[in-house]
Amino acid sequence: MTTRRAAVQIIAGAGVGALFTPAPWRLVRDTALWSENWPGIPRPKRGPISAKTTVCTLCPAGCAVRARCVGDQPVSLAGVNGGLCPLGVIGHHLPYYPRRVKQGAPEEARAAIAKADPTKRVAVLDLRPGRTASALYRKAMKDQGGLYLAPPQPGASVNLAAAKSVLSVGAPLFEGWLPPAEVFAARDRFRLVQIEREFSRTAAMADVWLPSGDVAEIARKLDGPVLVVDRTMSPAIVALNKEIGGWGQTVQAAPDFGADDLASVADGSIGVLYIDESNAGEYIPWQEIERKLAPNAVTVAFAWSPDGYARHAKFVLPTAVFPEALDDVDGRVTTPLLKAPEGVVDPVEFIAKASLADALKEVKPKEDGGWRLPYTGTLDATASALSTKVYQESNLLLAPRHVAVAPGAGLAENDAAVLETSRGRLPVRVVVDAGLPAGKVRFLGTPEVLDLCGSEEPKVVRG
Amino acid sequence: MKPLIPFLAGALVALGAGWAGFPRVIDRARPQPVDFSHKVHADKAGAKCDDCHAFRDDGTFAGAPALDKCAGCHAAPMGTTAAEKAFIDQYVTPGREPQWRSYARQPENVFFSHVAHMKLGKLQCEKCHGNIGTTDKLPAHFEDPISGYSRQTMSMDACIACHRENKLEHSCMDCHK
Amino acid sequence: MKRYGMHIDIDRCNGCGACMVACAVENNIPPVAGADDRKGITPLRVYQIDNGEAYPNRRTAFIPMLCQQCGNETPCAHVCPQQAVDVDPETGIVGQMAERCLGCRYCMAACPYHARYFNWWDPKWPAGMEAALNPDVAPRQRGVVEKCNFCHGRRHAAMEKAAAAGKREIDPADYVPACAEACPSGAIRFVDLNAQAAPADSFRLLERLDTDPKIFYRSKKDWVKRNG
Amino acid sequence: MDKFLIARGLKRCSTGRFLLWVGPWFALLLFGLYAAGLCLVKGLNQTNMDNRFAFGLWIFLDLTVIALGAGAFFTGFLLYILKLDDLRAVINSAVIIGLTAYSGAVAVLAVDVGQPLRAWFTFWYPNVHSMLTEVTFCITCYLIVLAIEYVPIVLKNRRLKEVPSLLVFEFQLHKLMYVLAGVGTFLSFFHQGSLGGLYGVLRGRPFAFREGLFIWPSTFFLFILSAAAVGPSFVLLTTWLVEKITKKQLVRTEVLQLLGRISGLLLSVYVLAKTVDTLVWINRTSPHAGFPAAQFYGWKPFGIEILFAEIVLFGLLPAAILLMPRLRARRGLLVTAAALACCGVTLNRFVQTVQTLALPTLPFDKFLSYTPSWQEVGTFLAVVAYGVLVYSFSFRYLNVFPEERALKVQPAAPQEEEEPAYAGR
Repeated sequence: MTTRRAAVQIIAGAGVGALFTPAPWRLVRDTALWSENWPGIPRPKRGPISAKTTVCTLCPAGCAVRARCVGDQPVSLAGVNGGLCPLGVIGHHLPYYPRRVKQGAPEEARAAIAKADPTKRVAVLDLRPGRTASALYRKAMKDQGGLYLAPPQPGASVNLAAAKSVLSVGAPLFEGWLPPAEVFAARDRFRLVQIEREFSRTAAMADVWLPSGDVAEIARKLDGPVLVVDRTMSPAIVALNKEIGGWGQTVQAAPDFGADDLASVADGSIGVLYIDESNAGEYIPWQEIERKLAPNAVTVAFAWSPDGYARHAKFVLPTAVFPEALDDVDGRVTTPLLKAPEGVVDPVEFIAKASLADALKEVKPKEDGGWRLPYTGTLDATASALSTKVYQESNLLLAPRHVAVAPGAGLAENDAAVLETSRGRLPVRVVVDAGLPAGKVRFLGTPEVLDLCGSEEPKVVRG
Repeated sequence: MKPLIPFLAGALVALGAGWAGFPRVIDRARPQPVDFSHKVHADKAGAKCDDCHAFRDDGTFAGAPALDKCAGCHAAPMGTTAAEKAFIDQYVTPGREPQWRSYARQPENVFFSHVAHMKLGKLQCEKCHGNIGTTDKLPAHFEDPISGYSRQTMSMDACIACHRENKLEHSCMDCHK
Repeated sequence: MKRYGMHIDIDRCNGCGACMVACAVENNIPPVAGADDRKGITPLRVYQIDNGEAYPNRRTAFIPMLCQQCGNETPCAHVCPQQAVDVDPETGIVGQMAERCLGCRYCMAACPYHARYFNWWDPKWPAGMEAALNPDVAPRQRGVVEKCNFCHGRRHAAMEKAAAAGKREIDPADYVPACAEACPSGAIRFVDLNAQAAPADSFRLLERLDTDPKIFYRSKKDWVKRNG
Repeated sequence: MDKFLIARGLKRCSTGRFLLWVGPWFALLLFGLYAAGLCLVKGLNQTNMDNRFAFGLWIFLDLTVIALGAGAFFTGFLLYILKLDDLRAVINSAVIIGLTAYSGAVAVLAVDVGQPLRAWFTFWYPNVHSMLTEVTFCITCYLIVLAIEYVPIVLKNRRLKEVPSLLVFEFQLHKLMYVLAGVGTFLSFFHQGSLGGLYGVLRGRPFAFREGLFIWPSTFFLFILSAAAVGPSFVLLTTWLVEKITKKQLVRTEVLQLLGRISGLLLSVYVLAKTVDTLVWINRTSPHAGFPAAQFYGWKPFGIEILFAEIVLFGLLPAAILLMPRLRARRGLLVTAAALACCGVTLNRFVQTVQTLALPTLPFDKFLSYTPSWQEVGTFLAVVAYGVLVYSFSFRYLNVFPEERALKVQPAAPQEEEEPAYAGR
């Protein structure tokens, strides 16, 4: 009993005594400071700050980019001639894309190609025609009797700055169809009439929005010079421009990339297919390609993202990605900002057995007359971990595997549903958008969805 | 009084531990990578502070010099001391950067501009860094293992006192980032 | 004496989100896999608004929403129990000190604009991406509130540049927040309201609460103006 | 087995039966501690709170238990300052309720804040304009007061009484009680008020914003009034519950009647004040800020019926019952009215916290809902279990109800009990 009481007293004494030493107070302060400098938080690198310029190759617009670098590491990107698109702003994060393709088996791919059926043809699918690399591919294919393939390109180039009125038939003018900074620089000088069933973002910013209308009649009534556009600059639209006198002024022929026509290639005739996806632009639905392949065809995709043709190809070889890669857009050569990781494969060297670096030395900058070839693909905005800001932490973009439908279709927000076409089904989540006309489905044109849809309008059914 | 003896004993033990033992445990001495003498460099090389602790062109402070700067003179041993030899063997020859421990570095959440304090505030290095420039031996570097602060890190109270005196105390974001 | 604010032209905003992403890059905001529009950190958030009608009469617009830097009895600064929020009299910027914040979130309840965000998760970046962090902004720890500080890291850099030239005043061209810099449409303009007053037809959000916000919005559309 | 700890002259159930009673509560407490631990270790992503619902179940819980625990200060005030000696019968019980309520609330707050290690910054760098600073200071101080008030109750334990020095200490403490009651009342007055002010000052939340009297918004005074009104009711309710559970009479019927009367009196004052406040808010404060008050009641399920329930069902009705001696005399009605009053304050705190945050302020805001996660509920339940346990142990080993012994000797006349003993065991 006495000892127990003594023990209690000693403990109490120690407790009181400790309060008169610096120890408890220092520990209280230190733990607070620890919480401010939590060891789990990464420390930004310190070092000399510099600015480097390069050209963004994420889409054919090729915006000039100024990178703020700490040492050699770019930490932020900004446009030189105005703002960049959201993907351009986070271009320097792409090398750290968590699902980036990092490993491949180039030797096995070479061995398989060597054993491929010699009676079948070799083909290159270049997802970004018009580069120096493209010219090297074309030449290599011509030399060995192969095919040089590219996704269909818009039917004409446009000169927005020269137009006083723009009549857009569903072209996503303000949504990455042309370089955003250029569009907005010209915006105050033209009047925009948007004819589109859906009240899109471009429609929201147009001076006049019409759900439908007689294009030719409206075009003739507008103040000239008039530019009439649709998403792909289809032959009918080009003809209309010619008719109202815009040819050579606001519209001119698209550059010839010299690609072979995929549709006229005989089915089952390709024995080896290389796909350069290092600078992906537009995609061709896989079914359309698959049909042309021989039964034992060797397919090699050069990609940094696993979400494109890497899903289908037999061999996937990792490539450098935007700020690491050496490339050119519209006669401007990029300056790689980062070193590419070990193990990446240079598709030009692999396919054309030529050096892109040497070829780029000859590149002459093209004169910029304000002519632009519209971009009709969909930028994959999910490639940086930070792009969740625009589709997950806000509702600006549709998230991957999400579709927007008009209300009243019996589907509620965030319902599980299925996107359905004659080619297959894809599980999706539903976003209800009262701005859509009944029956219309809006979706993000990711390679996966393009494979499913092709040119078909998909349906959304309850999952 | 007698019943209080255990209580007092407990209190005494705690006082002893708190005043004598605790400071030793909480401030852990960490060695510097190289036995460096500021004094020798100041006397023999006639170096001023900013010869080595230089500003970059954009005004930012580069801190401790990189190995390149050292190797400019110390490409080969300059003298026969063991420390000199060790420096050459361990750092200069293999091209390995010495991991200097900074005495005064502020934590990550502080923005401190040397150039503002020197050019606009007209402060001398000694005002904050004391006589480190004339020491013959690098003083011991004490680090708090919990907070990670060096013992010499200037406290916010000290910063505020001077800013207040000079009527330059506007907001927390003057110095926090 | 500055009074920093913004002029935002709603009619020019197409909701591309470049500003939101640029903000996240500049301010070292960690990507969180589980974050959604209610738990994510978006110091600048672009909201889509509409006129409440159905197709084809539905009209939509985008409102970039950030801390409105209230100047009068700043609601958040007023309620913070430990002075983690202050208003700089030199700039009018409402500063949020993550290192002082205890994460009680009272300020978030107080902010009429929902412009304050809590760090629900530990900050984590995909492997290697830490290298791309901005050295001018300290990453925050979990459990604290953060918000738009008008890219104070850029202000510090501008101040340091000015100091190197022996000047106390910064060059306005050196200090532009990341969102204004990134905006491709020029909808967001960062200004010193003392030098450049807002155009007469601008409105402010919840102006009637009398907190003197410093973000001025403009639109020619009546239904948009009704949101003021 | 533990007989030597139980006060002389009191009958308590067997140890086994007691363990059977506390066992499930301990299990609940452990589960809750695990849930709270998850929130502390992994962070508040474990909760369903978000940037809009920055406050959730926990803040609602804190406000509610602190209001219900107000019986401690108010009973002390009535007993020691206003000399209502009858209340000596329940003062110990009130102190224990207060202590568990406040310590529980503080414990939950420590989980609720994102950086508990820095919570002391509030004391070091206080922002004197913030209601939360006032709350933090007062609650901390009052918790200390409650702890000191609890000590003499503990020291009356049979075994502890055997230590002479403790006996002396207890005697000295008793002399201090009047001072403590005064200090407690003062502190409680401020923090109950500041808790109300917490929301009343939010100009950004026009639903909660109230204009000021002196430097405080009207909710400051409403919270004090409502807490003082339901404090006695909750003491009444708990006493009745304990009587039911233990099947003993613990206090004289008059004491419960007195508690009911006090509660009724204050409740009627509160209802009047609340009505005036609501009318001023509907006709002046809210429309002047540009928000017609009607717009706040268009969001289901927060219709105007909530306001009706708050003022009439949980205010006027219990006040009327408690004020009419004939109704009050019926045990069933007395307890029902007390329960209604407690529900009223709970609903009021819910409206102040959750409804305030759910309602949109910006024209393009959405009305959001929130469901607490199991971790939040678990932490909530831990506080309940903790309260029950502290009370159970106190009841068993301390002489919580001084009249119990006397009442046991002369059992009270059987009451006109008609309703089933739904809480009995």
